[in-house]
Amino acid sequence: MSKRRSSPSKKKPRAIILPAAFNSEAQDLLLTGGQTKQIQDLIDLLRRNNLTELELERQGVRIRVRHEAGAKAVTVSAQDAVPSAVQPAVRPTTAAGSPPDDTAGLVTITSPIVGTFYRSPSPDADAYVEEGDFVKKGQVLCIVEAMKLMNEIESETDGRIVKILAESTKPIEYGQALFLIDPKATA
Amino acid sequence: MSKRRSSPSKKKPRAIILPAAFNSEAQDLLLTGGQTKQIQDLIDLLRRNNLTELELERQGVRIRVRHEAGAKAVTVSAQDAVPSAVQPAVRPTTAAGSPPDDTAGLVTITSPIVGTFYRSPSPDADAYVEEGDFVKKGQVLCIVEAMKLMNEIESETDGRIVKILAESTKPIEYGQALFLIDPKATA
Amino acid sequence: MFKKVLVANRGEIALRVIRACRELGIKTVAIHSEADAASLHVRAADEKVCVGPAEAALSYRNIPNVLSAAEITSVDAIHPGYGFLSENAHFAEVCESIGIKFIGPTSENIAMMGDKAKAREVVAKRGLPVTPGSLGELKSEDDALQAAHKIGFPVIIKATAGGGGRGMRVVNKAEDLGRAFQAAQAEAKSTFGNEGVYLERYFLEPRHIEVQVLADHRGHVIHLGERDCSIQRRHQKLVEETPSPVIDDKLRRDIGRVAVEAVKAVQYRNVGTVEFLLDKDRNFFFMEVNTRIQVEHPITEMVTGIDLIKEQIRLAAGEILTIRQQDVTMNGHSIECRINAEDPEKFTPSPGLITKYSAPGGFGVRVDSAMESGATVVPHYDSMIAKLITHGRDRQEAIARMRRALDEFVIDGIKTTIPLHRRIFDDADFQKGHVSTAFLEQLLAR
Amino acid sequence: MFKKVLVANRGEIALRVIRACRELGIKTVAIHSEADAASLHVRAADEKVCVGPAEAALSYRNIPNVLSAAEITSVDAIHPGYGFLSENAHFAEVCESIGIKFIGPTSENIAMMGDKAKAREVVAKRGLPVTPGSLGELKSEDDALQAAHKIGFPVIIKATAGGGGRGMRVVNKAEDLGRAFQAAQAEAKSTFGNEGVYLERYFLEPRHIEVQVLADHRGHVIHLGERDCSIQRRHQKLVEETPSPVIDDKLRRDIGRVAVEAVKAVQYRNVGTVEFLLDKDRNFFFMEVNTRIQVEHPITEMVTGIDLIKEQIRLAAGEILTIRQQDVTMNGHSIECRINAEDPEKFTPSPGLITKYSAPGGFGVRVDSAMESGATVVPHYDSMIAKLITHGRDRQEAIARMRRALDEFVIDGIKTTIPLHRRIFDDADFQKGHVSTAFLEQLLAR
Repeated sequence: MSKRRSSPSKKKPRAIILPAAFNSEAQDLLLTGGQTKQIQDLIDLLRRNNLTELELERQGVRIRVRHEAGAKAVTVSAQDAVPSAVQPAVRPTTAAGSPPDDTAGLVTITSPIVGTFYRSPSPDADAYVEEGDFVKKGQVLCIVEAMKLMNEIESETDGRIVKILAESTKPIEYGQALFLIDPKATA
Repeated sequence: MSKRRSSPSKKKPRAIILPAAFNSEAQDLLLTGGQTKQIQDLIDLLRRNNLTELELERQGVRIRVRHEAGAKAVTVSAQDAVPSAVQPAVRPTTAAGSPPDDTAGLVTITSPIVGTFYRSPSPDADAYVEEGDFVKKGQVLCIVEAMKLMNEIESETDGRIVKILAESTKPIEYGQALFLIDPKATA
Repeated sequence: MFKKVLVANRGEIALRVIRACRELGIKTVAIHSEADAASLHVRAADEKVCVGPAEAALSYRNIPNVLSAAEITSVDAIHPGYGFLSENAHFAEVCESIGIKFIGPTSENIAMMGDKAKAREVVAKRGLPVTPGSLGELKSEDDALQAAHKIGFPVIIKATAGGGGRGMRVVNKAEDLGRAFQAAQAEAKSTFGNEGVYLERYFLEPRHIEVQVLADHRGHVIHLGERDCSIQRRHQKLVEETPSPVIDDKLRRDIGRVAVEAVKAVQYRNVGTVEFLLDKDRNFFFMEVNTRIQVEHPITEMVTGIDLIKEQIRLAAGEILTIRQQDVTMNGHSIECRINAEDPEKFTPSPGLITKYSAPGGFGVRVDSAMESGATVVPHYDSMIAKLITHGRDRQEAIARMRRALDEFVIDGIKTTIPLHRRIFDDADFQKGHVSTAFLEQLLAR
Repeated sequence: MFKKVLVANRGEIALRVIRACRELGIKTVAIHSEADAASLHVRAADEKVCVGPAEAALSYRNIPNVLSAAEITSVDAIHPGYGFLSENAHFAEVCESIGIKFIGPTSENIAMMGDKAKAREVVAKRGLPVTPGSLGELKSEDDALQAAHKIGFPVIIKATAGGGGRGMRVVNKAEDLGRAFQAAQAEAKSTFGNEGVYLERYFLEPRHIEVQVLADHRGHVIHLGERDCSIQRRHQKLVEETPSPVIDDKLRRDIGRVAVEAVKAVQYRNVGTVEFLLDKDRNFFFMEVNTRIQVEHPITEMVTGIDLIKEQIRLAAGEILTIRQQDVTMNGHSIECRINAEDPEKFTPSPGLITKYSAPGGFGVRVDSAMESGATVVPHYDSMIAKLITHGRDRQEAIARMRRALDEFVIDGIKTTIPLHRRIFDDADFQKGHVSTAFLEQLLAR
């Protein structure tokens, strides 16, 4: 018997049922490479954020990624047909176990360094900002201590503090989300 | 940082943009090479991420890839609105390197032992059967030599020899296909 | 040296033999059942032949088909691995008769050592220590009673053709002996087709110690030290290590010398293993000789640097031993865990698709396995799917390495005994080396 | 001993260090860039901290972020691996100043050995053989001409801060020296920010031999034999082996003694490597000291049984050397192949998704890699993705094992240097051990 010789199979042939409406218009790809990558991104997001489910819907296209203990499911669907009045519900993906779902149009302030997060300049002092406060671009929001140095983190925008995402005195990573700011809010 | 602590994302929220023209005119039955590749991509995604299920739905076309311990299922189905004249093309997969595609309704005679295949009782003698011959159930079709013994292989059915699949004097494996017989053929 | 070898086995040991052949520049033929057509051992070989359906009796144990496969592929020799045809004297004899070398001992060696009572007798006659008990087969209940009284209760009745715990009966007092004798005979007959039984003293919490031996055709014999295989569940080894934590250089020399003399007594050839019981006072007693390569052979390779499969092949090809006893040194410590596709608590088999397989790596870690992501563990054969072997400068390092390697090992989709191994390696008594063949049952009872 | 160590690296060496820590019972913190968030080294650690974006300068080489990560995770020590911050004297100094132990030599050791001309001078003053050439930095073209005339052409001009082939110029005759001197200075300045250069005799087809040394804080120094790293492409090692096929016991003792004296001369601490040139007459000359763990350290581990990463950690924790020189024995032969994600002919990087990864296993095979099926080789870092190491009783067995292991290794989705390694191991000259640093260029030119 020669190498790589295929072995006989006694099994029933596996039936592969092809769909009726699977057309061959060459340009009509189910998923572009980019989209496959995006689904992978979603799965990565799900995993990194340790979420149970992640769903994205846009112009009749729905992508759902689910993760249960020991099992995972990804659903990508397009209920198309009426893209008209449909609002693209694009959800910004959120960083590490932090901001809530509804972050469309919000600005996330992240840590540019690794260190310890402080909401106030000293233990006795008031916090720089509280949720609901209005802030100006350049206003100090918090301190990140690194290498015994206090680094003031400033707001990148005018707006309202929607959410404070880190806890005072706790360590934070590079890129960790600290504040969600609504830039469209007005005082 | 605690173990498994998720990492922050500093990047702009990745928008997952699926094209508006994510649609198709259903006309053709078969998968294009590109689409087959895409299903493979989906399966790869599933496998790489060790998922249980992955579903893609668009324009009445739904692709669901599921993976359970011990079994694999790939379902590609179309709940299209107009399935009318459309015939699903079912292709039996063929056993490794053995009988040709068109074996529907044919009987395959396989070797019950490992040995050397001979089409005739001796080098000078005529072959037991030729392609196109009609044979009776129990008729000797060939010899398989094993352990210096000549084992006669008999036909399991009445019918016509459609194809002889092994070459005389060559080694054969257990289960290797030797003859294809059409049992419905009549002399 | 052989040009082409047929490997009459499957799974990790088939792959192990194929690897050794490749390194020796020998071509290989894999055989497989229909259930194993996609197995790694099949892809790793140069040629392959399907020899039957899934059932081992019709494929891997199917002597006509295996020998036909050897003939049509024109091999010089057959390596039987362990299990299947490896201790079948008839198979070895047929191989010899048709001019295909059986890589193992002679058919006479296999036949004699397959009769456990006979083997005891031969070894005892040489003046070597065997477990106290009857010599040769017991003819009657009276015979049994006489032998038992001589050595004292408790005793264990064993089948002469036995193995794997079948046909065994422990007897604590004289009045139970008659019934146990008959039951053991009946079980021996139904299991092995041979009602012969013998009896030995039954030791409480002994250690299982075995010695690896190599013998060439000139009768030169060496040993490669011992393996401690005391971690067993129902006579099935789960963890093996070398050197044994309780054997010092002097005892190693003594037990090694007895092992060498025992196999010399029967003109043993090729590679073999002499099994001993070691009691609490470190007295050792000959039990039997295994005439095949053992599952746990890698730990001996790790500490001696000697490739046992290559030695088997070289010896079978008629080469003489180039390693002298004084050249054999044991470096460091090695442990093996047998990873089985079983529920780690209930021990029920867990066949199925391996959805993800990722073996540990790095310094001092060896994995012998034919598994991979996407492979299927079929229900027809032994449940062992991988051997995880570690080596360290000392026992402590080998254990630390095993613990981190067990943590790294990913086998998804089926259940395995990895969690049980973690439990064993976390155990304080195990870490101290305080174990016996009763250890695992005691651990599981906790 | 340390309770928690931060591993300031990525990929296989980060995983290697994490494995050693686990075996020593030490907790680990992985750092990673955003590009490596899903990497195996990150998952293998007990904790992890993202320290910046993909670019190494902003993450793995970002001293403030790395030290902040160490502070917020309260580690006792940092292991720098190789590359990145491992030979950064400033980083080692800052670690020392804030009370975090740098697992490596002292910052003074790093600084002194980082100045190649200075290192040569110190060693030469001890009366040890250095490559003939200038001592200390060359001040002018005249200086260079004088030194070159003294030793004879051809000569090679090297950057004092150099490495990796940058800032080097080979000069065959006096009239070319001036221009080469200026070009080397300019390149040294632009590459290393330091225009210092020196010159040495240029050897044709030498061997690259290096000696592994270990030193404790009491000044006790031992060596673990040599590594032959002659298979290089553009000063990048591709294959390393130990022992060297051309070094006998006497030469090993001699070169080992010089290596030990060289590092003793600078009060060297922890683990280091002394690099030598070996000419065709087997004269050896000191070149430099590498103050980090080397990529190729596993082959020394395989033959000595000594875990070099654990020794680094123990020595950094203040333990003294328990291994004496006479305890060091070299068992068998070991070879390493560096598997790079590169086109095996054009050497262009080949980053991308690894669709299937299956590493070889079995006796005598070790794989150090952080790759797996589904992993992505990112383009931001070094292209080395796996180290394949084999061990055998002798060189021939180690080579045979490497050939079968290369055949077993499956890395799909990207290109790797595995086919090039096959070519090297199939080469008759390589098999005979007839190689020099020119071997690979000659093989590629065929």
